[in-house]
Amino acid sequence: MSEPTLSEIMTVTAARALKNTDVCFVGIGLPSEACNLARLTHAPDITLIYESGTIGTKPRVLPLSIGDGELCETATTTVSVPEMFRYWLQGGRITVGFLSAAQLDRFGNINTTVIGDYHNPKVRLPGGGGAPEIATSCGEIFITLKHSSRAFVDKLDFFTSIGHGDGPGHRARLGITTKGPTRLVTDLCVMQPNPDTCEFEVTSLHPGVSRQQVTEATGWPLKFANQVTETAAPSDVELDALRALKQRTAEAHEGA
Amino acid sequence: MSEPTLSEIMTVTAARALKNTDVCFVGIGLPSEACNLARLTHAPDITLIYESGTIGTKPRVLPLSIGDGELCETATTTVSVPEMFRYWLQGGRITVGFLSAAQLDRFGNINTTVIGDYHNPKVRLPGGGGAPEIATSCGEIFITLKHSSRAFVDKLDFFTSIGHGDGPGHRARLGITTKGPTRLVTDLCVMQPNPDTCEFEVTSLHPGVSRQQVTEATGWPLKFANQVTETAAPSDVELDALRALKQRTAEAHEGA
Amino acid sequence: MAQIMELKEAIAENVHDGDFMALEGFTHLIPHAAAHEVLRQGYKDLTLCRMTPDMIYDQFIGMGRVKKLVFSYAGNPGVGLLLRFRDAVENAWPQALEIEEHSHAAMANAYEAGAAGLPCAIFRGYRGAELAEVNPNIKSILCPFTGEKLAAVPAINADVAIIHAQRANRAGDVMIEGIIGVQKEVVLGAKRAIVTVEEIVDDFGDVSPNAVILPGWTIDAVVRVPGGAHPSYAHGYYARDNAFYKDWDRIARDRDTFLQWMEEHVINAGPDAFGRYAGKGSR
Amino acid sequence: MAQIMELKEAIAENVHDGDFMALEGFTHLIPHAAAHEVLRQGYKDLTLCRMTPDMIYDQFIGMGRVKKLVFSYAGNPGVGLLLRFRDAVENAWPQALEIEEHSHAAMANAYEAGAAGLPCAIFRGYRGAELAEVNPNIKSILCPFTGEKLAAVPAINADVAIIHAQRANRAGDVMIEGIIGVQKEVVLGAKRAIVTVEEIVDDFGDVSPNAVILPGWTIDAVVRVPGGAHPSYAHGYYARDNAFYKDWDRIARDRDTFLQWMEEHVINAGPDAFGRYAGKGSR
Repeated sequence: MSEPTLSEIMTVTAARALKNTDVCFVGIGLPSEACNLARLTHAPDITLIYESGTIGTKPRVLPLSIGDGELCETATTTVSVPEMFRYWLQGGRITVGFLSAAQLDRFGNINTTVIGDYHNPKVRLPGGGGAPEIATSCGEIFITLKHSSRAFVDKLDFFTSIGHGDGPGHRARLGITTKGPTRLVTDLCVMQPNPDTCEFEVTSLHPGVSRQQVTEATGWPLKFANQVTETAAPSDVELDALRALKQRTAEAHEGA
Repeated sequence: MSEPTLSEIMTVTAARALKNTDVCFVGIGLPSEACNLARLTHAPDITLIYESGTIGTKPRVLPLSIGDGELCETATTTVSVPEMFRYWLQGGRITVGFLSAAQLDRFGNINTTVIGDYHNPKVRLPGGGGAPEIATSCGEIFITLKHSSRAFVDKLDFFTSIGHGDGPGHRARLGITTKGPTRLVTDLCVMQPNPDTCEFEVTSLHPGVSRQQVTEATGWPLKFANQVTETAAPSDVELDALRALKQRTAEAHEGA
Repeated sequence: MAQIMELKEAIAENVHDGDFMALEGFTHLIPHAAAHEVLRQGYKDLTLCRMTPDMIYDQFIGMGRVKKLVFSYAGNPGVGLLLRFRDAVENAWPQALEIEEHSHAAMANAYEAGAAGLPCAIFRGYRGAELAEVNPNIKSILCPFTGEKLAAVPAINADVAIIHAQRANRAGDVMIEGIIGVQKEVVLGAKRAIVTVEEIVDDFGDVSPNAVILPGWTIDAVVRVPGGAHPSYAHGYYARDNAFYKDWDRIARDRDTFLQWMEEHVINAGPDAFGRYAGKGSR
Repeated sequence: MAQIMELKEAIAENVHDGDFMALEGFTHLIPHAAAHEVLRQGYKDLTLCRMTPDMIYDQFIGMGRVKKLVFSYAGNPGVGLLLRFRDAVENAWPQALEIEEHSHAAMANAYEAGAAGLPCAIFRGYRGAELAEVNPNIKSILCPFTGEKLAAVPAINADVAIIHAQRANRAGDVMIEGIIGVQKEVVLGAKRAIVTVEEIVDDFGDVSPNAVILPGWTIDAVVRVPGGAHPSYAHGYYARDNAFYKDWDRIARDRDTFLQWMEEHVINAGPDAFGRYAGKGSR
């Protein structure tokens, strides 16, 4: 088997954060890849929920959209979208929300709305979709996206959904009782919020990645935890499962 | 065929008030009997809805309860009870709500809660169930119950659901935009609210019933409309359909 | 995560004295067998919540187990009054009964809000209805867009919910069909949930993707009790025993008759007594 | 009461310039054929409402028919940005586009409130989200029981709703299966509703009593358009054409390419063009 790429390490590492007992609200793209990899490896009983209403879904290939037929066909049940947001998300039944981002700041706040001014944007992005309430209703939030100084910014252009706001206590002041972002997995490292400052800092570097490399790919003055470990490399089983999943997916989407 | 009883005239006359295009929210008991008779005679396409969630139901026999299996088995669809009260009743989709009562006053206000004081009742009745919102959300309300001075009272012991309140304008002052009770059918007569006072007055007497008979069975000083007609007698077709329905019902409930 | 267990154990693990308990099922799928087990195990000081208290709560009330009743229609549907309930309210027999009374719309909305994790429900209700004056848990809000006054009631979140359903699979997922009432809402809104079922199957087979299914991880205990809804019914299994509902009027009319009936059919019986009412496919 | 009619006539009778129009379907059952007919008939100054505007509204926006867009996620799901939407927002091409932007939770709740006849929806949302500062239609209420601040948005009640579904029967009752999105809510909340379907059948056969069915009397027009959701999909009939969604990125990137494509495949085509995508039973 060929060596894992950094993208593959990212997905495998993100997948490992999920437990077999988790009930996970899955964003499309990288989160969906990580969540399904977890299901296909160490967490076979994990409950995956997509905002299209599909609960306990077990797709054979990754969906392109949030509502591909495969999600419904393999689900325990499919509910209406109002029910999804009311009973399942707002109802507090989700242990982990798994998001990605266009822009992210040091406190795990996310922008997926605009680059530039809201009323006169340079780039109009898709917007928040489910994120504003996923960010506050799930027990905790995992985030995964590729490292770049364009994405990891000092200041968001727009505050689509809250992470730790401006730091300790901000969520509580807004009446939010959930944990917020607890883990961020990129293609270079794993980051976790500092317990005192809520600022994301590097807790493990992927094999072969230097501190400088991560610092240069981060748009804010990056901090490292007191103890920085090396991310455990993907096992053959994990890598095999991921590559097979992506292969099946590519074939299915071409053939559609 | 034997002559119709006053009870039969009541049911037939109540049934006649319904149109083939009506969407009717059906109370159990006399209303259910009248609504199903309408469906089995002149209004085959009437949509009957029971608060148990059954929409467009066509029971072969009268249900004993509001949620007998027959209602669901013959319905177009069966929805949850929250959906029933939110989308279908409150959604303003019902043209006629058909109620009965334990006590009724001259303005068509209804008591089904207590006889005596609420906190220290002489007789504790079942309570309102769906009635408080049926009375305000349906396009109009038909009421049917047997005439007696115990039921037709000068003053209600408890105001379970509103008819015309204390008279003209009361509904509007409470923000209610629907018509309220427009027709009351008893075993002695038909009553309709006076357009100026909103007070129910007799508009037709059933065959063989005298004014005095109705006045004595009414607990308030009863008024008669300027024109009082005689209620048209049930046709053989109506009577036959009603008797067959009641016969089927009796057999089914005994055999259960 | 649903454990498949025996009724005795499911009740013992999930019900406590003083609980706020909701046994739901709107005419259909009323969990009578589970109710009897709760009665046998002797729990008391219960706050019972249910849209239509019905025969099932008449039994709790008559046995003196209920401190408070939250409800919206306390009759014997299609038959008449609920006689043990009447005796408690009118004569405080066998003990005084506190009541919190709503309309059906209010309770349906309150269950919905409970499932949705909201503190309250809003709806267009109680206009001109006197209940709003005797029940302090009926309040109002103003729509911030139109200024319209809407009724508000607190969400219902029971300590323990008990429902009956047709089928569970081995993973403890539960499928409900027919008149579904507020079954989903009461379970999702409760801290703990027990579901009795007619059958436990390997899988549900070729059902609609939108079938009403409660995933096993939303439930604490799943118990097989064939016939467990009798004299209520299970769509696709057996019909409502309307004759028994009529007979209840006689049984509950007299205190001694009631107590004797309870002793014989509930206290000294077991869930197996329900088995003879089970019947796959019959109505 | 649903009339079964032709697409041309259904659109002509129910759509007008300036309408507040909602074409719904959450990824699944998006009414593309009906949208094309609306485009062909030339309606303009539309306010379009849809959780995920998607390719279907990209076409309206790029053709200059939209005055205002109400939405919660304006991407090409799984592919990238919505390029005609971008061009309108960033460059006012072909005309300026007013936007009212929400979260999915807000819009789902607003559709629910619309179906429920309420003026507004309340939910626990928008906490720490900047949309609440740029959208004046996001307000709040205080729970009268707990004092908790909850977000409020106005109900959505469209002038005309259009959805696609699998089947209708001769009475015009419509059955929807699979990812049901907000289909029921948008129809029940709208003044007028058009439903295109894959098939019209004599009856639905042996379906669950709880199947998602909109009675014919809640709908104005039912139209048979096999394949009418393509490139979206119809559960049980044909699969989502993911390759086409990817290709849309190329088509919509360039103004001229887009206009040419629209001319050829929409303006000069008809609903029959969708027939070749229909396929009973295929995924």
